[in-house]
Amino acid sequence: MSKSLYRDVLLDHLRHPRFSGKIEPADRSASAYNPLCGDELELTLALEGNCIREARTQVRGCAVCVASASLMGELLQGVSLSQAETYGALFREAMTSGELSSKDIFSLRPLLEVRKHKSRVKCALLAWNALEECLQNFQTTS
Amino acid sequence: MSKSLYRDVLLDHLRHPRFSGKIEPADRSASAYNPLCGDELELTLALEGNCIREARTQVRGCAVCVASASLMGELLQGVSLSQAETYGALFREAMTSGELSSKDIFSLRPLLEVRKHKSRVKCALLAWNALEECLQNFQTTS
Amino acid sequence: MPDSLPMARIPDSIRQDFPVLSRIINRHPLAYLDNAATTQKPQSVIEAITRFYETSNANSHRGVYALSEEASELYEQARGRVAQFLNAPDTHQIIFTRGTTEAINLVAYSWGRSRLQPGDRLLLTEMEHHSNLVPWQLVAEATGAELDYVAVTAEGHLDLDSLASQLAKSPKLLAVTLVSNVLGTINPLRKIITTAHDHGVLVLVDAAQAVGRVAVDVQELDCDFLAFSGHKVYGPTGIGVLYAKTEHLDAMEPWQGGGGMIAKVGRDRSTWGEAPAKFEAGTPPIAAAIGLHTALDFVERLGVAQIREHERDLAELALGRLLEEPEVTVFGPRNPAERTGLVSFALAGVHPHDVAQVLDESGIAVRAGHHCAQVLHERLGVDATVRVSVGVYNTASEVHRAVDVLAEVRRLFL
Amino acid sequence: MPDSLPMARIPDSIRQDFPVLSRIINRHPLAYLDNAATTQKPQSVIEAITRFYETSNANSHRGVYALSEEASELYEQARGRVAQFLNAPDTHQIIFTRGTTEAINLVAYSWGRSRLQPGDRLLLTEMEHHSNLVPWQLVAEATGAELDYVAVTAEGHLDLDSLASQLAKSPKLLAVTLVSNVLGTINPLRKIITTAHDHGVLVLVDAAQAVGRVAVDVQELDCDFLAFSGHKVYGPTGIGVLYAKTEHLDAMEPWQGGGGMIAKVGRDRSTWGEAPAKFEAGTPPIAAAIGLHTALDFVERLGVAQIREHERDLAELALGRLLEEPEVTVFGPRNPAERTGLVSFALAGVHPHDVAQVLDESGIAVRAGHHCAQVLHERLGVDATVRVSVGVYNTASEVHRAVDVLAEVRRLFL
Ligand SMILES: Cc1ncc(COP(=O)(O)O)c(C=O)c1O
Ligand SMILES: Cc1ncc(COP(=O)(O)O)c(C=O)c1O
Repeated sequence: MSKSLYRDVLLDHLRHPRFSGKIEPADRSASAYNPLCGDELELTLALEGNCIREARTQVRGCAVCVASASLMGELLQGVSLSQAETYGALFREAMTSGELSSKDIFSLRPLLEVRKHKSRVKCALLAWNALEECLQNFQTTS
Repeated sequence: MSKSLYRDVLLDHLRHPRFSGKIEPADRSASAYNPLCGDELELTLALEGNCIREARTQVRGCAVCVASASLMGELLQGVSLSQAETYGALFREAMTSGELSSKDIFSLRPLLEVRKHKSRVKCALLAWNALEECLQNFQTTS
Repeated sequence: MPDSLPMARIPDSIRQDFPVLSRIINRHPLAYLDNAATTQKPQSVIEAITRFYETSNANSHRGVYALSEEASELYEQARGRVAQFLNAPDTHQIIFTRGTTEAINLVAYSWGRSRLQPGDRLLLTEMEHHSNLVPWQLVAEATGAELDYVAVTAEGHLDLDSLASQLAKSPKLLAVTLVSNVLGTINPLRKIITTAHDHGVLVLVDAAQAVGRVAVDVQELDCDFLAFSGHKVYGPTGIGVLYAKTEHLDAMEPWQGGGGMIAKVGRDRSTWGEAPAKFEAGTPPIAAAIGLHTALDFVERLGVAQIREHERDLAELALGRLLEEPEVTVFGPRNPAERTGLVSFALAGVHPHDVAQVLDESGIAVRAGHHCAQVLHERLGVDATVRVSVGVYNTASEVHRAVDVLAEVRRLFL
Repeated sequence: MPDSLPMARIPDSIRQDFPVLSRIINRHPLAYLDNAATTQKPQSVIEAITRFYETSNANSHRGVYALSEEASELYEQARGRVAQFLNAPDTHQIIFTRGTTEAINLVAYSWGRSRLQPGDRLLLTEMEHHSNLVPWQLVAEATGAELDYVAVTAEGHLDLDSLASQLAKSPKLLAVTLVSNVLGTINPLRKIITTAHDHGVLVLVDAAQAVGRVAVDVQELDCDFLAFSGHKVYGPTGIGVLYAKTEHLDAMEPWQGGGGMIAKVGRDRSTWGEAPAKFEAGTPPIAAAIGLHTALDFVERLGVAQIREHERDLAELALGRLLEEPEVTVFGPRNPAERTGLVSFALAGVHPHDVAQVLDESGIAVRAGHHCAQVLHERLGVDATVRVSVGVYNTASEVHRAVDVLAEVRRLFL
């Protein structure tokens, strides 16, 4: 039986979340919370200049939330902050339009399946909300 | 054209309200107000022992309200307070059931037409509410 | 006078959309002329409600299953439709309430209770509906604030001198109707709001009689708050709207507490979601919101400008004929351009309820009473009035029928 | 296990009354098992709403013409129906609201704001829905009153020792649910209310999960206030009920101000009508009230006792099967006699939203989350649960289908 939302990639990330955990001390951190389901997530970043040396997420949430955080984690290692910001914008756009406009975030493709389930879109975005907050903090404090 | 609610008797009482006005000083008085249409009415009684020597109503209201007060006025002159109370109870019952259970209040028959128009029943009862209040006052103060 | 209007802006065939209009009342075809109280509902609105219950009913917002997602989606689409209809900058500025009354109470509690201090002033007008008056009395009583009223002129306009002198007292808020439900007056709110803002005064607009009848654009008005009811704009009962500027919504505390409006609930205290959720505690009137969506579609299909002209033409007809009737006093502006499709009048020596009753015996539904505007009636010097108010489906012949019966009323009572 | 219950208390043919039940979701017939969130509506309820709009729509209460009298009559008949259903001594004790949430807020504001002082206590329980919790937090914050909670036992009952010691603190009010929307527990309120009254404590009953599912008799309960929602008892969204003892209604100040609730409106102050009008400002949700009338007719035709047995049987089936499933923890009483037709559970290692999503992919609608009961979930030590809740139209085979899918869930995620 094919359970449409839970493709192999997502399930793999759920079972083996990449870059999970918490960097201590972190250069930047942000939490996100989904009041609907109680999902909670913390993103911590270690920086080197304008680059993300390491990004980790600690998640208490559903499969979509865990997989999305894990996929984001893979993407963020070693990229510049402005690159991270672009990824975030591209992903949000893709979640709205259903189209991936850049090959850079091709790895996030399995998450687009979530678009069919409006109530779960927030779960997919939770990690990215935390990223946005990290980057905002950055801009105002740097 | 027959305008069902406004039979000749009611119209006659509307044009020539009986016992209208105000007794001063009165032995008993009570006001009634209908918030729906703003109708206002004051009933004043002059007593002689346990009897109503004279009853008068001052009405600012619609045809139903004026006619009902006038018909009540006719009925109340010279009757005992307990008789007045009985009339009130009988009339209320008749307005609920549609049946006049006593010949004593036969003169009120034209008012029963009002039962077809729920929103106007309050207009027909306004004078009788004032009567009830007068009688209650009486019982508690005597 | 001809039975039909010079130009049929709205085809008579629209009547077929409204099943209730084919009713026979007291052996006469119903002429429904109480549209200021509530409008009839087109088939499309009734069907939208039925369709929701027959195919998509579920609680909105909280379920991950398909049916609940559909219900949530339909509910949020209704919100989007309202935002678009009012030209609100953002969908989050639309709060669903039971109606205008609840929307105004929401502002009176959420905004008023925390902001008003003893001696602060609130400015109303003499033509406000009780729903835009009593909530302010209650908040004034609770906070020690005081109420002032902008006077209404003899012809039924807001007195702009009175407005100016009242604004000079620096009230915290002006609560004013866009259209009077008794006089029909369309108030020049765009100008008034600019002046109020120049004085640092916030403005709440009661648009219950305006939405669907005259153009309402919250950005053009630049109002701080605006309220209206679905049931007066061809939509269902039990649904209404509060629009507010985002800065106010963000600053306001919630009013009602309960499911759906929270972020996290602890034993002693909780945190709140963002607008609109913050102001929509409990299961919302989902079906009614969906019906309102369809009602606004209906209105837009006809076109607010067309409706406006249709209603103005009928009001002009009613006004003209009533002014020729003996013993009749008509209230409100003489110029049809300054009013909507409602005309209130008094017939000397006959109580308005009796007028309405005799009209009903000819199948004509009009309203009599104080129309929830006692302060205005006191100003007009009458206890009550008779109000004829038209909607998209009314015809010139219905207006003629209503005025024709006045001869019969006079014969009976005078 | 057989697909049908030992005795069919409610015939399967009832399903034909509910058009939505014939939907196909993700290529499976819909099994709607989220009845604690909202129930589906029988054809008779949908038709009552349609009929009102097609034949009698008018604003209630204020018109003298035939249509408005019909609408008022239908609205007041609905009130009478509710009074009869709850066995309320007097029709005037029934206030129509949007739902349970608004009914409780009404009491929190109208009764609470004027009666509570700093240091006064309000008693809740750990199993309250946010709608019977957040309004009290808001009133406590505004008045300086303090909240206490009756503890819930490991098996999901109210802890009667905790109740006794909390009542000894003489709270002004106990706000308690008759049936928990997460545990299914039917609380022994008749006894609890007697004890509370012995301590001089008023009792508000949240009957949202109880009306139409277990017998609710306000005179037998002797509660001071009781609230429920139409949409959970086969009625429309947007309508609910507050019942209160007359002595409280008479003493309470109005909450919302507006049309319909006044006696006389002056410029500076006004006087109020009597209950229920005093608490129903603005145009009410007339059509929804009429729909609720029909819904209560529907429930009474089936019989609350029959519904109770049907739901208890299904709950027993669900409970029995879930307790045999690996990795599953079931919450609430083990004894089906102590609970209604809802069963909440957790599957170790899988988030409830994922469980619900996989069930949805088989056409099965269940709810996952904190069910607006975060304090209770904290007490249970989980963030969220999956809830299966049945209604009159559910069958044993639907319950089997739901539990069967858990094997698939485990295969996917564990
Ligand atoms: C000008 C105005 N304001 C407010 C209201 C109240 O609207 P609702 O009763 O739908 O809350 C009305 C109509 O009754 C109205 O005409
Ligand atoms: C126990 C309980 N109380 C209160 C409510 C709130 O009801 P509503 O959302 O209809 O106001 C619910 C349902 O959501 C409930 O289950």
